Amino acid sequence: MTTTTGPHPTRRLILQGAASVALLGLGNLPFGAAPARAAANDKYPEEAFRQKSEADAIKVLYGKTAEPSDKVKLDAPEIAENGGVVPISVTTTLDKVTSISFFVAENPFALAASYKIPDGTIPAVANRLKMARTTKLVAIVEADGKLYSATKEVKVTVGGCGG
Amino acid sequence: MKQRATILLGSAFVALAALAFAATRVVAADKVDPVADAKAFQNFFFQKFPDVKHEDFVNGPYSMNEDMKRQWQEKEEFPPYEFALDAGKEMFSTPFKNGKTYADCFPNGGIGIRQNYPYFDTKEGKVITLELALNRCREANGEAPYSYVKDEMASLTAYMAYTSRGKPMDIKIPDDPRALAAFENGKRYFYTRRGQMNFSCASCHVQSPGERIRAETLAPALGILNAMPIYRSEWSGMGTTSRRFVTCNSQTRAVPLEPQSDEYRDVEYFLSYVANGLPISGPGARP
Amino acid sequence: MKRSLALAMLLALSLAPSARAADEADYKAAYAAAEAASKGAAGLRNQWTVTVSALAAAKKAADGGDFDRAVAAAKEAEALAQASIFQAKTEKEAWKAMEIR
Amino acid sequence: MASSIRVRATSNGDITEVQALIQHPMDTGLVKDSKGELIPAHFIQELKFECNGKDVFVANWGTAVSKDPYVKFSFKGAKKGDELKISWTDNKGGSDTTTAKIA
Repeated sequence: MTTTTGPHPTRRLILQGAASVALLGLGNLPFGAAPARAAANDKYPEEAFRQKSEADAIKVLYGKTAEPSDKVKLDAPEIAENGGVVPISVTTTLDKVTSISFFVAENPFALAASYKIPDGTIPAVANRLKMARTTKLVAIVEADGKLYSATKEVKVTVGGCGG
Repeated sequence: MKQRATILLGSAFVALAALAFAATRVVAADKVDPVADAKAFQNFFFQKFPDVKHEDFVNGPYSMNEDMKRQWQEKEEFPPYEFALDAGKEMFSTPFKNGKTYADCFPNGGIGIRQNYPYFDTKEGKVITLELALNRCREANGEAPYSYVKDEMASLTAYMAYTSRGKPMDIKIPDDPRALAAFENGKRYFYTRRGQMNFSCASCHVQSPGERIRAETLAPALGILNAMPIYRSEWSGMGTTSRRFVTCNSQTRAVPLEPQSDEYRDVEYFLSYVANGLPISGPGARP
Repeated sequence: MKRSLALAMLLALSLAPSARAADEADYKAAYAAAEAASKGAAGLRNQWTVTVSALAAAKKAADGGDFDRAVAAAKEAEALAQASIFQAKTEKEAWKAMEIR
Repeated sequence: MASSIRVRATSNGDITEVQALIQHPMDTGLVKDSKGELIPAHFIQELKFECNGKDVFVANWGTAVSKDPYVKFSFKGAKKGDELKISWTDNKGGSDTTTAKIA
């Protein structure tokens, strides 16, 4: 199967559609009153890293829900060259940013990495993450106490050719 | 077990038929003419991919796919083979127990010479690859040889490749019938189908570079060894030319030969010679 | 095209299931034939990985006393070995057809 | 033993760009080795960058960060020649630290 050169319009729309629906679901997930702790505090957020779904992980890590924002620019490949090393970066024009985190929905544990952004540090991070399979990737930016998110689907294919 | 093998074999033949169809050629006289072979080989790729810059062919799959090239360039800012490179540099200058170092075994102290390997040794009458020369240097100085598929060898060749980066591949075939025979033997191995998949190196790297076989985007055969050794995300580690040959064999379900056996040395000689003029880009990062 | 058809037929032909339950003697004969063919393939430096695993499966089944499966696996190993020998012989000349000229 | 941390800090104007590559297996604990046993989880949990006595960047990592992890960020308020201190700790209590001059 050869990859199409550019994503034709219909697929692009489906992707965006799916993304926004997912986030809506994310917004009003009724579950136990998770401890509304402050933004990622100094201690290593053990509990958040143990959550399976990204909704729970966001809830445990930030204690509040995110809303999609086009001010959060998430850059990730459409088809990952290799699921073990996927270059991902996020930048944002929001100000008073205190934290940036990445969630890989289809991984065994959704929370992949969480960064504390002290003031004076530019709100942008690039890193390389592992992805188990084709997945939704969510970047969360905490700015002035509110959560903003961007989502992108990354296709991950089985490695190896024959064998 | 039985049905699976037959179905596999059947599907291999369907793939085979599709691939073989594009490869009917008239068989010409059999005088070995490496210069003509190299010219034909390079023109084949230059015509098949007119908008790929000639020196880009050494970037393998990244010369075939823009999105992957972008991912690669991002990684090249701080490449994963950085550690192998530093380890190789350190190993290269650490003296053996007898006080000598690799620099004493190689012309120009081993710096900036990778583009001349492999070479044909007229005394021995065989092809000598860089990996073989490194192990021979170790043995000549009373040290145990390294495995051809493990990290130490990859670190050494990574450092030597790095010191030759950008230099055009410069492989020579001396006027010696045994050298011509080695070149021809390498060419034969390159085009010979093997394994239950019944693929030759050419089935993938000549007939369908840029296409995908399962998840992998296939690299063009032209300049395919210029980036060796490579850090493969697939192996999350370094890979020497030997490791690449051995794994490619087993992926077509052919039992690999011993690393550095004649066929591998000759096919490396053939592939390097036909890439003469294209820049060394090792060590490389690959999917 | 002609060459690969012959290869497929050769393989299919030899996989015909045997009728009565196999015993140790049948297994020993089938295994010996498979091993000989596999040595032939190795001699031509064109062994297939699936031949080696089929031979191992045959021995494992035999050790477990399941001679039906052992004979079937040994027969498959022999067929695969023969196919790889056929491949090596035909490729001696066939490779030239693929050469870039 | 050379440090496991490779870092490149370059400043232009008031902004310093920092790239770091760390040698670490980052095992997830979900992968089996050739003998079929699970390789225990072994991954960097916290990576801290300090400059002029102040944290400029703190990373909390899980098992989904790639082997030989890489991170890039930028910050204001430092100049050429200032010293950047980088340190990491992993889930097995391992750690390493190094310093780098901003070029």
